[in-house]
Amino acid sequence: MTQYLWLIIALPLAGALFLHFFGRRVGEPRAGWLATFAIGGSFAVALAAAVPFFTGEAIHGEHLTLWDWMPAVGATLEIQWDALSALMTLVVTGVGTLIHVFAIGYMHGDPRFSRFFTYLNLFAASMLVLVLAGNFAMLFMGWELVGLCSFLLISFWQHKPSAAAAGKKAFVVNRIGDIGFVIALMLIFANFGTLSFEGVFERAAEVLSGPEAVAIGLLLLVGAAGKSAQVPLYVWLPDAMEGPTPVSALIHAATMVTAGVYLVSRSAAIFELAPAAGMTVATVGAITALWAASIAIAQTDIKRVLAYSTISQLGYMFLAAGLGGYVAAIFHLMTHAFFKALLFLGSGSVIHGMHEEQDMRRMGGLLKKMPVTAATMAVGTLAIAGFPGLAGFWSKDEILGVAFERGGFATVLWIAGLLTAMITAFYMTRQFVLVFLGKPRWSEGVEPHESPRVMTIPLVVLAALSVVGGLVNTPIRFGLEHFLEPAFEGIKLAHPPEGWLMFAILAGLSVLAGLAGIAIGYLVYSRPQEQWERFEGGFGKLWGLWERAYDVDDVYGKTIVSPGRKVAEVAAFKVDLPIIDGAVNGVGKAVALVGESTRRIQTGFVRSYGVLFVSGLVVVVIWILTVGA
Amino acid sequence: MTVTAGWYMTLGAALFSIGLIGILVRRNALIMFMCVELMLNAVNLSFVAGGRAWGSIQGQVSVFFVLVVAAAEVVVGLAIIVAIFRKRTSANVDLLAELKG
Amino acid sequence: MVEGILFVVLAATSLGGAMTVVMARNPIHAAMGLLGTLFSLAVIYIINLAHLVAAVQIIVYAGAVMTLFLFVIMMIGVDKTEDTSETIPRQRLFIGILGLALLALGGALAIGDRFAWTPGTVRTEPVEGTIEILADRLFTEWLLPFESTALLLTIAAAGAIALAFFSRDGRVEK
Amino acid sequence: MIAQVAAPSVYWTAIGPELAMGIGAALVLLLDVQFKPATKVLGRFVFFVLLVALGLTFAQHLAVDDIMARGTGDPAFLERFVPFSGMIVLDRAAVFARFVIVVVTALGVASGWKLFESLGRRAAETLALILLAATGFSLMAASLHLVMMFLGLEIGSIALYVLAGVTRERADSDEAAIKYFLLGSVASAVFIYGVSLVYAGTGQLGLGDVRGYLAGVVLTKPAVVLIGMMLITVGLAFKVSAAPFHSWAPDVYQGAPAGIVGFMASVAKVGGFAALIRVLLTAFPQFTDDWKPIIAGLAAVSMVVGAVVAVVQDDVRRMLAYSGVAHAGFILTGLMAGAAGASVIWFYLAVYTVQLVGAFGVVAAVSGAAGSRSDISAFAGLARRSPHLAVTFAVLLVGMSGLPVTSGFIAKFGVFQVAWIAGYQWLVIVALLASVVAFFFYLRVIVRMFMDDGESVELETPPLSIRSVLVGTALFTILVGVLPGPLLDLAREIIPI
Amino acid sequence: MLTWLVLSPLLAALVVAFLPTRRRELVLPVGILLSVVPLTLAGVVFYEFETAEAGFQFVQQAGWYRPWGIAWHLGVDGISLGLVALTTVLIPISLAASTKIERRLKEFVIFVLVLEAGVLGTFLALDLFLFFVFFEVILIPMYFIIGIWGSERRVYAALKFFLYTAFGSALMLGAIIALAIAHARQVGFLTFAYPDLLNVELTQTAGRWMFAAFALAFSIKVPLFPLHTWLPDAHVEAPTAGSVLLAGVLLKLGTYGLLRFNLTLFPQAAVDAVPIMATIAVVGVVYGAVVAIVQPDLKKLVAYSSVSHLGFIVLGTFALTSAGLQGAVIQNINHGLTTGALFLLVGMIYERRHTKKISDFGGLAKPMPIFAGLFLFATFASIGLPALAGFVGEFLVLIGSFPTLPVHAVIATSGVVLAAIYLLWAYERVFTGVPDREENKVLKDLGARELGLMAPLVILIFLLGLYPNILLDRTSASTEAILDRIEASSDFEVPAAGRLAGLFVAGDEGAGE
Repeated sequence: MTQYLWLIIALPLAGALFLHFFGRRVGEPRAGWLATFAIGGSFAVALAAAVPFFTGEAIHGEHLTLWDWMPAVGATLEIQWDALSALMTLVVTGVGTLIHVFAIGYMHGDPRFSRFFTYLNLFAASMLVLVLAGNFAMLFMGWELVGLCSFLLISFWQHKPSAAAAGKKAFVVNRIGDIGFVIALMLIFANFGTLSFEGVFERAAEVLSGPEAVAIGLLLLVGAAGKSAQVPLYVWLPDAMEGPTPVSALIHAATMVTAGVYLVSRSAAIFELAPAAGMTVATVGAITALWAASIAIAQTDIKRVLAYSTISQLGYMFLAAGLGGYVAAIFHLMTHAFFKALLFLGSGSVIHGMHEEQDMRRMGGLLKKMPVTAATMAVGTLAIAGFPGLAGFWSKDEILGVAFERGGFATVLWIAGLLTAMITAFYMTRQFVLVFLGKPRWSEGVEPHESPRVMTIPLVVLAALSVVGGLVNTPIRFGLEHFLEPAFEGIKLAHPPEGWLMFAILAGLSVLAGLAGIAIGYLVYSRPQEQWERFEGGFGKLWGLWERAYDVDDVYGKTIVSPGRKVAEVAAFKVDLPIIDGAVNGVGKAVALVGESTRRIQTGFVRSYGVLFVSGLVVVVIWILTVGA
Repeated sequence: MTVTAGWYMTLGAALFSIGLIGILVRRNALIMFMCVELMLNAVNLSFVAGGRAWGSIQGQVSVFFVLVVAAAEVVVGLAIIVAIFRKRTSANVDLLAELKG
Repeated sequence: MVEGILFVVLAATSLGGAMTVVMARNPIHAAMGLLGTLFSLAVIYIINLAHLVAAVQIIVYAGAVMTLFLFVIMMIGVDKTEDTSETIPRQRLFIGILGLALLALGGALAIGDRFAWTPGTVRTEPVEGTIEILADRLFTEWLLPFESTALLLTIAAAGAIALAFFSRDGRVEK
Repeated sequence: MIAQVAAPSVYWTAIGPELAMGIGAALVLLLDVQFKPATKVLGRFVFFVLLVALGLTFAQHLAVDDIMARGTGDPAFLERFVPFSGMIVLDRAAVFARFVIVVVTALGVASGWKLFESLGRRAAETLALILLAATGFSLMAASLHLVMMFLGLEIGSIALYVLAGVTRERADSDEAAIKYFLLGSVASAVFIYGVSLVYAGTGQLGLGDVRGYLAGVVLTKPAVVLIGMMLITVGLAFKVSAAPFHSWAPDVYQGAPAGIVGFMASVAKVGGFAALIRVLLTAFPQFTDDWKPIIAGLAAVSMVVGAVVAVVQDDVRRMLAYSGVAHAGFILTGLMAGAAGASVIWFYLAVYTVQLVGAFGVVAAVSGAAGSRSDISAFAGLARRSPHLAVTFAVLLVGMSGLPVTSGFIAKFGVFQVAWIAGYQWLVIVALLASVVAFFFYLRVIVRMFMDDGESVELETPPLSIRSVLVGTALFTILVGVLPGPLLDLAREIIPI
Repeated sequence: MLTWLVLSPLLAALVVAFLPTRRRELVLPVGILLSVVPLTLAGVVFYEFETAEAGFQFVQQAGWYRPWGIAWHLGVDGISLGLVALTTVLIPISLAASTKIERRLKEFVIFVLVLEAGVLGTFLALDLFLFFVFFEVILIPMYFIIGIWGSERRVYAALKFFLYTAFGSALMLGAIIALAIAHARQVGFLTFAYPDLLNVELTQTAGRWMFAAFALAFSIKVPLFPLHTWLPDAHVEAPTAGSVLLAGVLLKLGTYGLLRFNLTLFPQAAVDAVPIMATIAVVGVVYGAVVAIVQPDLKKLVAYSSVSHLGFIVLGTFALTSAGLQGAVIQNINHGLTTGALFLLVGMIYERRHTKKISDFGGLAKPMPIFAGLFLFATFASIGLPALAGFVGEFLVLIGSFPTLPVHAVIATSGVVLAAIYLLWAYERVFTGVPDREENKVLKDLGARELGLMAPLVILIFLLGLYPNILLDRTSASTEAILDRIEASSDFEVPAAGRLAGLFVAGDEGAGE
């Protein structure tokens, strides 16, 4: 099977290429189906290739070298096929396929329908490059390519200036994170002389000193924070909602943003050597989780709520990964992919049905108009809120368990996580209630309708996954852990506390938190608008701050963007032109000036020429008599 | 007090210098030209004096050639002056300062 | 001793003549000054036994060349006395500096005793410059320079024609 | 009693070209008086004379080979090598100089063709003077005797004074002539005064004799000789228009008739440098350490002044004059290498003079053969009005600027190389920087020709003679730039005696 | 072979020169067709090139003037090979991009072809004299190309370009002479042959001076901060083909010279100069990028981006590691392709709108989707998106510089972010939004000819991005040889991570399979 692994990347890539050149001719909706088959095909291949991992036949990863890329840094184009990458591949292609199907309905009628699927396929291919890479260089290639696709898809509606700006912002902020990543790669290369996973991880313990490992770990964190929208580099993700909703679902919920988590997990061997770096990762994660959750409380845009929720959930994953709970992190990554994709697609369905309306204050009472959407969204909401038995419950619980088990400072993180769980439950419930329950607050002329089958079926499938997805790694059956273990060979994995009692206590606490959040949310928002508005007003200025996302964009604008712009302007118009170029032109002018003044000696009077001549004569004679002889 | 060739050489140098300065002082082309003649005479004196110092006749021979050259220069120079005078009725070289810079 | 007195006298007259050339306001006076210098030098040549040179100096220089000069002076106008005030800015200043520099140079050379330029073999008796000796040199050793003067004279003639050949009405001959 | 004068033996080959040109000049004058032939006929006759002179020069070339091959063992060696009692020398430098002078003269006559036609009856005198000037400077280049050198200098110079003023109808021409004449006479006087001082100091007039004397004694107080040497140098520096003795050049280049300025400038430079090399290297090698810094100073000043002042010139001819000052500096740089520099200097002279004549050919074609003002605006849009003129001028300017693939580059490179070896690195660096400045003014003309549309005055096609000069000089510039071997080899054999 | 490679453009120019003036329409097609000849020859050279060989190949030598030790001496090695190929590729493209030239088309084609000959000669020359000749000769056609066919301030730009670069090379000529003379003094014969001059043992002072002279010449050509100001002017004023060739090829003469001559001729001085050169390079990376952000003119923006990108090349050069040198070599090519593509695209929009000011555009993606797509492609190639050419070079340079120049490398990474900022911001302003000007709404998208121009560049950018080994295989032996030489003749030791002999061999084996 190994020799066919390249197909996983090649299929969506081929789809993208084909659609790029012939998409227009293929037309709607065939282009969409074609793209769906391409990614579906790679899901099938991946599934087939992953069989040995399920059966336990293959424990170690397999390698497929495609060709040499940059031999000087030990970078080849190679596919590493182990449990971790297999799982990631399955998530990416599986969820991806569903989103493709959904998009066929969602993008119906768009003039650039086929182009959209080109990008989607290209994105899938890039993401697969990222997760299948066998070395840091190739990982970085995928890393950047998903950034590109993210840019392309966010600014898909180029005529909207906000979309274009958001795309640029996403790419640039990601790039800032990439500085950290690249510097980390430099350090890795300088220490190991190679960038291949094998070469690095196997020798990490013997090569790296503690501080070096910490440095690399922190730098990787910077990179990961950029891509996975962690504090302080998360600002691009809310804006990324300018893109079409399937994009938000695919890229900004299910797949791309998890790349950071993947990177940290992949580099487990390095973080293993750098507990301080790991703790930093976890702290960043916890802060992000709480921070973003608090912002999500006050958002009115249906997608922005989900965006901040995504950031918050990613924070959970970082929290887990930082503490060594890689399995927990990946587990949450997977379940999150299911329910967040579901929520995004659901919101897409709502937006679609509401004629591109995104403000939740103008929704309400959609339950009857969009029953399927509402039902699946309910499942998603409960899953993310940590309702017992659903996917989110298991994975979140495991993360919190890991944090609790670590103790010490991690206890603070655990409390933060618990708090976040409650807030999450609250704002998700708020969202659900505002959208689907209560009285309609629609704008005039809006006729909500249920979405077509092609959109609802993926919702149903995802809802199903959100229900059962958590069962792969319950404390009863550590399926996922066994599955992933080979990929983390030699790494001490962090676990939740042992024993049923502890599980019951911890789970109970988190369920309590979740239920509390749900209850508050329901109680507040099921009442008439004036009342919940009064509730919101009760928070005073804090609510406004949350609504404006703590004004972080403003602060960044004032502290980084404008001064940066000013520096650039000074450099270009105050330094480059007048000083540097001025000096160059000044030399020319000086020569001309000297020439002008020298030519004045040439007065035109023959007698002054004579004076010059005789002066020269006298000087020469005196010179030879004094200096010469 | 024996007069050596050096005395004459010194006199020649003085005459030459006067001629040289004269060129710079006077603006009448004719007189400038006379100053050139003065300089050439100083040269002749130097040649004769040098020949005396070395007991050589070459210096005196050279004087002839300087003389010839001086004569030829006079002819051409005066022709130029005359030509200019014809047009400008002046031999003032300071008036000829169109070309400059 | 006699030579010494003669030298002083002749030096005075020749330098006086030279100064006249430089200073005289009237071109005629300048020409006379030049003539004085020429005569003085002719006497010096005789003292130095350069007989032929002295003769030629009188005949060619004082005779022919000066005549030519005077002729042109006549043509241009005798009566014009020149305004000797300086018009070129700072010309006098420069000339002054140059003159001083030349004087200083001469003085320095004199003080440094650097006029004694020849090694011990200096003779004080001059060589007699008779016609025979000079002719012998001119037609043997100096043959080529001698013949070359023909070119000079040709140039003088052709040049004079080219420059000063005007038609009657004063217009340029085409 | 009449002393018997022994008739000296004459080695005619040694003065063949001079004879041809001198007699040719006389014949031109005589023919003119006798037959009043058309200018065209006279011109053709001059070409014929120059052709003969060229042939005789070639004969000299063979003769030198023969002399060198036989060596000093040959009983007639002295008589043939330093004929006329050592007044002149028949060495490779002399022959090379004659080649250059004859060729430059021919080019000058061709590019002055329109001028001669406009001069009417004075054309004969003008042509004769051109031949005589060439004769004088070639004698100067060959002379091994200070007075002989002076005579050659004066023959050439006086002829040039006249030529500068030959177009009398224009005021500029007069001004040029009187300035050239007055300053030139002073310079000549300075030169010959220097000769008299050297004579007084050494008792010798022959260059070899001077050296022989200086080599044999130790002078503790050589002031007179040193001053004499310097005065000679200054006189010659004037002729080659090295700063600060250059002030005549711009005015004369501008005022003299365009058709023959190139010739005038070129032959004076050839003669002047030939003499300078001989004086400094043949007569005063003992004082090398004394004159080298001074020559280096002159070279530096010339390069800087020439380049910098040329930048601000608006008249192409003045610009060329100042560039000529800079070129004088470059050539002087070669002198730093002493004897080793002679060959590169000669190479430089050959390529530069050819370029110069060609460039003035273009100026004459654009601003009229007799014209004196050639403002740079007259060249605006030349590329459109007369592409061929523009292209040849561009080639010549690029050649003068010393960019590669032109003869100018090879020449400069050679000069720099020997100067560097000689330890005058600083001078080479000054030269390199000066040549960068020089790029500017050459390019400025090219800019106007190619990048400026200018007035649309149609130029009349220049006559065949000028066209052939332009094509010839431009081709020469490129050809020597690409294949410098033969000319370099020719120049390389020049070793100052 | 190489001789013909150099001469064929000249012959082509000759042919074009003698085309009948009346058949004006023939000039460009004939020129393009003939420019394929050198391309073919270069292709053959590229194909036949022995990959494992470090020395010069296809060497041809003929005396030029023996007493001076100058010779017609050509050869190609891994460092020049790619640049030769790049040159021959860009020439037909830039010719074909010049259909809009109305005036003096024939001269234009001739100048471009002469330029090609000069550039090829510079890359191939193994005789320093010959090298200098070609190096200088290039100025003349480029001067005319900018000065005649440029826009408003063309004369100013052309003169500045010429004088500035000539100034640098003038001092280099001095150093070349000095070097040859030093050789003559030591070995006994005068020669300008590069292989011979490698044997000269220089004193520290002499070596440093000569290094400085060479470095100055090349730094101006590159151009490195703060010697860069001629570049924006030249680019803005030059016609499209001029800009493409200037950025694509001419600037490479500088980086090539640093790599070829500065490192090998003066190894000790080069090692000593690493801090200075690397600092200048990094300052250029950041400074060029920062200044590019606020440029109002598209061409100026790309010009400053060149300053930034070429800083990377110089950084890689002076990192003195395998990866750094390889990165420098390949970044040369990449930059030529990507910036060439950008300039072509700017030229295409300029032909339509006769303006290059960013503020005159907006929303162009609507009327010109293909153009926008290609521009975006070139933008990302320039930003250094992996899988495209730009990435490989930048990545190798950055990773390769770290072992020897950690601080510089870290600072240089910011250039990567800044590149994204200035290029994407420009893209945003030009292409996105709704076209608000009438003339922008009716623009025609690219035609088949223009697509054809871009196609080879796009393909090459992909090829080098995904399979850079096609080039790296051919360069690695030469870059390793440079490092060998530096280690042998200076006190410098390449750190272990910078000198991957093991990996290098492994890569070789991989290629051998």
